[in-house]
Amino acid sequence: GGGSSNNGAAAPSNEASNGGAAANAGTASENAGGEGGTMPKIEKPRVAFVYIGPPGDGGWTYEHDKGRQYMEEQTGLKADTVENVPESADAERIITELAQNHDIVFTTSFGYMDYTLNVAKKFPKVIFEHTAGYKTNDNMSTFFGKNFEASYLSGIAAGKLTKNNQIGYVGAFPIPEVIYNINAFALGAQSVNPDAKVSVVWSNTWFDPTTERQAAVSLLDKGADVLMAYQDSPATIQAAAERGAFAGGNDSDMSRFAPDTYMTNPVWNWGPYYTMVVKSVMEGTWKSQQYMGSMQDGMVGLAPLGAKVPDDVKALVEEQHKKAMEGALDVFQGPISDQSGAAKVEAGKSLTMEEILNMNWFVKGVEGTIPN
Amino acid sequence: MSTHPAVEMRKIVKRFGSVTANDQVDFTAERGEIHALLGENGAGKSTMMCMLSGVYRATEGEIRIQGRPVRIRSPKEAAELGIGMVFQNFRLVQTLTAAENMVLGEKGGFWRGAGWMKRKTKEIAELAERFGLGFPVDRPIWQLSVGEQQRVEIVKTLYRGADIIILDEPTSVLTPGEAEQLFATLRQMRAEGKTILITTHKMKEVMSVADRISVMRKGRMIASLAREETDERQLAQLMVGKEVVLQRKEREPAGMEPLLALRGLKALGHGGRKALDGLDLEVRKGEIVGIAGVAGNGQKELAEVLNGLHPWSGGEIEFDGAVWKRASALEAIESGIAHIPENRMKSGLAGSLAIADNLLSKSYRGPERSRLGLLRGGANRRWAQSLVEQFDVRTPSLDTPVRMLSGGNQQKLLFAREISMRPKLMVAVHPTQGLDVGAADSVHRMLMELRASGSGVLLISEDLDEILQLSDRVLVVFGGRIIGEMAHDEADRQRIGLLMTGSGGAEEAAAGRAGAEEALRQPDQPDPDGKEAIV
Amino acid sequence: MDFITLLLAAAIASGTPLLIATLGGILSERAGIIQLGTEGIMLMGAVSACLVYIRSGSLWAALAAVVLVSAALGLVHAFMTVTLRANHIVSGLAMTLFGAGLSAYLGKPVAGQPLPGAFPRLELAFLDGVPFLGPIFGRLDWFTWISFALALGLHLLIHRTSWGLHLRAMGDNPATADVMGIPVQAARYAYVVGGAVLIGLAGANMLLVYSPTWNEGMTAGRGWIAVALIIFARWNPLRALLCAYFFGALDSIGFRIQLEGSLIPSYFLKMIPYVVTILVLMYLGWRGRGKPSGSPESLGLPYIREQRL
Amino acid sequence: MNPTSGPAGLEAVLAPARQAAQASASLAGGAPGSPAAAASTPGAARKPRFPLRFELDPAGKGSPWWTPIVSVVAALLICAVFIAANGMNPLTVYAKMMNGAFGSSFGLTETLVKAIPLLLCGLGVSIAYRISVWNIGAEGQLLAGAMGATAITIYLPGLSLWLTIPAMLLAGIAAGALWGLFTAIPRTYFQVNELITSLMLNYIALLALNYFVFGPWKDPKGFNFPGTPMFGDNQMLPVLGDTRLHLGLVFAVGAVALYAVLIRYTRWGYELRLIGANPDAARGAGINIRKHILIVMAVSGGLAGIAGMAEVAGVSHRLMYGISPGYGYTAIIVAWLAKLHPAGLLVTSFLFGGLIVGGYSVQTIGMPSSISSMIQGAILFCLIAGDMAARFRIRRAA
Ligand SMILES: Nc1ncnc2c1ncn2[C@@H]1O[C@H](COP(=O)(O)OP(=O)(O)OP(=O)(O)O)[C@@H](O)[C@H]1O
Ligand SMILES: Nc1ncnc2c1ncn2[C@@H]1O[C@H](COP(=O)(O)OP(=O)(O)OP(=O)(O)O)[C@@H](O)[C@H]1O
Ligand SMILES: [Mg+2]
Ligand SMILES: [Mg+2]
Repeated sequence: GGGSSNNGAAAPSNEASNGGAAANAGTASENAGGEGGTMPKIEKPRVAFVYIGPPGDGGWTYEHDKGRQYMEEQTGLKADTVENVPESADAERIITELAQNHDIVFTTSFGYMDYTLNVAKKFPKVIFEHTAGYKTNDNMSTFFGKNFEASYLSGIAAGKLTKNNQIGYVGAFPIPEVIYNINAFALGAQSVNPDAKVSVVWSNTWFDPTTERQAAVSLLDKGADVLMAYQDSPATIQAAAERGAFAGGNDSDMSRFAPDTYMTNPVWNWGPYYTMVVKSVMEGTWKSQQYMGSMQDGMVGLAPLGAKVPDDVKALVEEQHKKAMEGALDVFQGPISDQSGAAKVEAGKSLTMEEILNMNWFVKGVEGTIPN
Repeated sequence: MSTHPAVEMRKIVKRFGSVTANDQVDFTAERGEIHALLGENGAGKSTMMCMLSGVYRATEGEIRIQGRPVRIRSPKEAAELGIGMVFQNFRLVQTLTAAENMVLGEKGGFWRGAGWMKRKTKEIAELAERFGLGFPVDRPIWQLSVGEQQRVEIVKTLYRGADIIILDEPTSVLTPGEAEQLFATLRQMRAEGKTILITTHKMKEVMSVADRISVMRKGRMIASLAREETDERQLAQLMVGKEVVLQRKEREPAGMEPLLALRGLKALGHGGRKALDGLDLEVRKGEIVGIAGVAGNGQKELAEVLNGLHPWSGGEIEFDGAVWKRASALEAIESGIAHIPENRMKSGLAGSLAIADNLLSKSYRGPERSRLGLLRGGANRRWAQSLVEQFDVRTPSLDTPVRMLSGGNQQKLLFAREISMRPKLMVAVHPTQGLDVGAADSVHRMLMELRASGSGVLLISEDLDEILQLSDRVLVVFGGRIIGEMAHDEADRQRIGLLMTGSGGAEEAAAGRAGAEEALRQPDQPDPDGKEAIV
Repeated sequence: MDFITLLLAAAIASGTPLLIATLGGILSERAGIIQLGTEGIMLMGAVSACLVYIRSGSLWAALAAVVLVSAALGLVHAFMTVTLRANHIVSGLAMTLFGAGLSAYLGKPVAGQPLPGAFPRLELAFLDGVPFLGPIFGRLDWFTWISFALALGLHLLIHRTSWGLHLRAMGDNPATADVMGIPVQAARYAYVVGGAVLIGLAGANMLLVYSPTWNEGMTAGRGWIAVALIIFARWNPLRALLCAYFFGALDSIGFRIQLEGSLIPSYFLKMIPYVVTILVLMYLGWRGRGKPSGSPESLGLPYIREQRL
Repeated sequence: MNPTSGPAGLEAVLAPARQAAQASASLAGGAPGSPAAAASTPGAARKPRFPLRFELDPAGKGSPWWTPIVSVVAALLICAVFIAANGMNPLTVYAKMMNGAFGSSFGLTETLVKAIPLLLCGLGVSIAYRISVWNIGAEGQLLAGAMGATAITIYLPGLSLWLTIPAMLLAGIAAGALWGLFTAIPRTYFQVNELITSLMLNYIALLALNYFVFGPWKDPKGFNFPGTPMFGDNQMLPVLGDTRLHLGLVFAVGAVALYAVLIRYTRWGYELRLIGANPDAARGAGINIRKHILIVMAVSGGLAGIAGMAEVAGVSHRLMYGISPGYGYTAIIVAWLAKLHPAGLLVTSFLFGGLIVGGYSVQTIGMPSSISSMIQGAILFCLIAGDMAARFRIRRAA
């Protein structure tokens, strides 16, 4: 039995528009080539994808694979994929092997960052696109998206759906990416239901349905009547469905696993970005960058609310969804206090992107601990 | 019923790989007779009986049972033909009760609730009673004595409806008295029309019980004679293939210097039961002390304690002037104790290792065999070669795995290793078990030479003749205690036989099996001795 | 509903696949054949259930497929160990590797897909509101009920019937069983295959009841826990029931402790079942030192009639 | 009282139809094709009741040298069936695997990189198996070694250049050995089956590693990625040119050579051989088996610990989540395929390194990587089957 895998674990330090590597001046400066490296035009680039899990995981890799298919349709190219590549030294070999006969290599998990960079330095003519990292090179970009916006929207639904104000959250790993999504979710719930509490339990897995299911069941046993999960598997949704509780997952529309009790959750939509990258290579306009997508540009989306979600809840979510699509949703806007009640963000202020990406505290109303 | 012989075997050949265990054997046993099969170890007796009982399948030849040609391909088919066998090594499931062992494989009675078992238990107890073979029916086998297990085996064959009953060396684990009881039962069974085949290499037994005697040698059937037309000397000659000379060697008087003293030694056996229970014993330099006794009375534990393989729980061991503090095989070896274990392939030799490696196993630590942690390859080979020659171990090469040697050569190898240690004390357990006359003789010579060189020998054996012949003193062990001692000259088979059962004359003292023994007792016990021991 | 009741319900839910697999292992080991392929067979059972259920929509067809596939795997192990007398441990390891690889390979097309339906449950409405029994037994699935019956049934089979007597004899002393007319080789085949079927069904139980989507390696080491449980339960089906639920409870207690606000890192909580296994086995070994462990005495030893041992 | 004897029993046995049925049944799925072979043999035509028998050669000296090769080929054939059933051409798949693993200098060095942990872990389990200690815990011991080596980089970052690598090596060995002892102690003093303990310890080691990389050792600048900081240059093993082939290869080959010498020429090696051949005889020779089990498990774990150290210091250059893709388990097959023989280990670890590398290679043509573990399992099956089958002789019974 092996371990489960890790996907997007951290996020880029800066937004795309802000190409410098200010946040990581210490670590990233030698690696981060910044922006600017333009690559020659390739008419028919050979494209490869490196996946952390199987496309059948129903979540993270599933969405990347959908993105690949979308890109293939749009460009008429055929991409190669390698799945189940562990974030270990094996990754470097596989990326190297792919670099030998491909022009663009997408490496779709945070843990591939250093390996991708190593290979990128050895193959300066090949273009590398890495998900969720912060290191770049002349021929290596990085990309990710603000999925916490969609978590906030899911939180609105959950806050409305809960009857006893107990919401459960099955956290994957206590890392900032998950923490800021939990916080966004809790803030969303509290925005419509100030009494809502979010209990967090850590599964320490990205994809282990049986374990995640136990985590979910223990939340349900504790009394939670709406669940949310951050893993790639639908285990939480399935466990909740058996008790008739609403639930949401992560990464992908998971309504098919529980048609009656599905709530909603953030979804990734990589296709347009992949298409854009490949097309820019075909046109010779590709440039190294750090790209941070959002709901506004479509990289992050919200799954359609479940069939049984009442219309008034749908309407509430829809209202904020619109705002997000206009780029007007500011999730971490003050006043926000942490679990102890101490003020973290003062009224009128908002967290910067950098602060969000380093978050290691829970907002008020979240029950649970962040191990350190 | 027809007049055909009960068993007829014609031109039976059995090969195991390249070994021919039975070669064109013809054999006939009439209904209602006790037919003894005599032969040295490895002559092929067990093989032949196993073919009758369906455990082995004949390579060639024909078997007829009650006149009808049959092919016996499994023990089940043999049972259906009315053949039952008591194996040399008992075939009993230790964890099951005696009754459960008997109903094993029986058709009918899928559900074995309390009622069913009770009925069967009663049935079995009655059957055992009828043949005077008592034993606790509902106790697990591992709690029974060897003699009781023997009875379970016999009743089992009767219970399963055998008309032809095969007993493979049934007396090797019995006291002379128990053996006599068994023979009485066999006579009773013969009276009921059953055919009994019994294998053994003890001629005295043959003469006392058999109607007819067949002798095998090296896989061949040599002769088949009625008891009246033969005598022990002729049988021995047939068995060995040459005239047997009775040797009674003159012996030097034994030494007097103390070597080993055990005082009140206590030890627990493997099941946690008491195995040694206050045993006192002394061995002097240049003396052979023989321990007689029925298997399971502490012999095994005694040998293991002396070789540092088993802890003791009370009493004192003094060897060569030093009192032992704890069990350590290494210290035993270093203080000069050699060991011929009961089962050479189980605990003496490593079958898959070469001859040279096996010879090293007790001396590899010494400076002559290794230096600075490295083995002295060349010197060791030369040394091994000289031992192989000196002890006449017949082997293709020094690199032959020991499991490829014959039993006798394995035993010689074991002696070569142990004697090369120049031991002060040799603990030899059943040293000639499974050896033919020639090999047994050389083992005896080696033990006598050890004695002559001033070493002590503790000889533990079930072969009373061997003990009587070799020992300066004979001790009888029972229940983990020495209950009798005799000097070489005054040793007396009959007295030893009685002592082996637990008392000087009455058998009831043996706790646990008193009831069973009671049922066995018969007024007219014939004299088991009276004839001179051969070899 | 109190903590204990809920924990017990969770223990039964996550203990059931363990129980069924352990029972399968007990059958095999009672007959003298070590079964270490549990993990691989469970995975193959789960994947074949998933493939057939999704393709055909019939639960019965899925279960039939599980039986066939796991019987075939059992047959391979039996051939290896009984006929060829290969090392039981190595054959089992090979089975685990092969099963894990093949199941991942075969399951690729159905990975992550929802099943067509849930496994039927036995709704005992009259238990509603009964404090302890209601939450635990009120709406158990059929599989769990069958696993109760299996544990009891196998216990009776082993200790009360002629087959059980033969089985015990075979595991302790096959040579004796053979001369008593029990077809040892054939029966060993039967028990290994039967045990493998149960193990395959345990995998199917995980998929159909416990975690209703197929994914690579979904048993996540539970097959190995089942192997440990055989020793834990000392080859006794009823004890296996208790032990399996004990482990089921340990499996889910970590999250519950976490929810009670414990500061122990969850990694340490997840270690509990493994550490407890070792400690309990050490305790049992220490308590039973010098005594037989209750394991079948010929476990792992080959038997062929004409072969001298 | 005579339930089964008598004429009824006789008749049943004599019925020829039943005999024939039983004779073939007794083959119990034995030699495939033997009934067919029997029919075509003239001798068998006369004696239809007894076809060929499948019996163990008592003097069998083990299987011939070529059985491993035949086994590998057979395993590839079996897997080819499954591959073909999936609509792929097995030849293309195998060619791709071969090419990926051995077809270029890049592939070859990568295969060697993979072979290093396999060789070290394989050697570790071989030593344990030699004395019949079923260590399946090489995986956990490797992880422990990786943690031990990493601990040096975390707690003694300022160690001088020349001391760092030796200190990491020692720490790796010590941690692996400790993990091995955790298996050995319950076995020697508490009669706990080492299979179970070593397996449970694998899971515990994995969780402990996760604890460290997600918790106290997490790179503070790593955006919470589960991994320690990158090692400094002095904490990395030197590599060959611009490949990833690192000094660990020297450790591994050195360990194998040392082991070969020890087992053959030293007293300790002799003691191990004796224990392996017959523990009872070894006890009688005054060898303390408990002590040897403890030593051997410490050595076995220590070797896996070196593998763990080499992985972090030579390949990943940091301790991280998922550091081993199951080397410890694959090592069991490597050891078995090599028949626990040191020279054989060199070959089989290289072969399996190639199998893993090739397994990822075929992913690029759309095969799942699980094919590699399927082939591993099949090889192991065919190997043990072949090993045993080679000791059987087909005989015509009377
Ligand atoms: N299963 C077997 N496999 C190989 N060889 C065997 C087997 N059984 C017996 N033999 C060989 O066949 C020969 C005859 O053995 P058998 O056991 O029949 O002798 P025996 O007369 O019963 O001797 P003992 O008095 O020691 O019991 C011996 O050489 C023995 O090694
Ligand atoms: N179980 C066995 N496995 C392999 N070979 C065996 C086995 N038993 C016997 N042999 C072979 O059969 C031959 C005869 O062995 P056995 O022990 O029966 O000899 P023996 O006739 O009794 O000789 P000795 O008088 O020395 O005891 C030996 O060469 C041995 O290699
Ligand atoms: Mg012999
Ligand atoms: Mg015999």
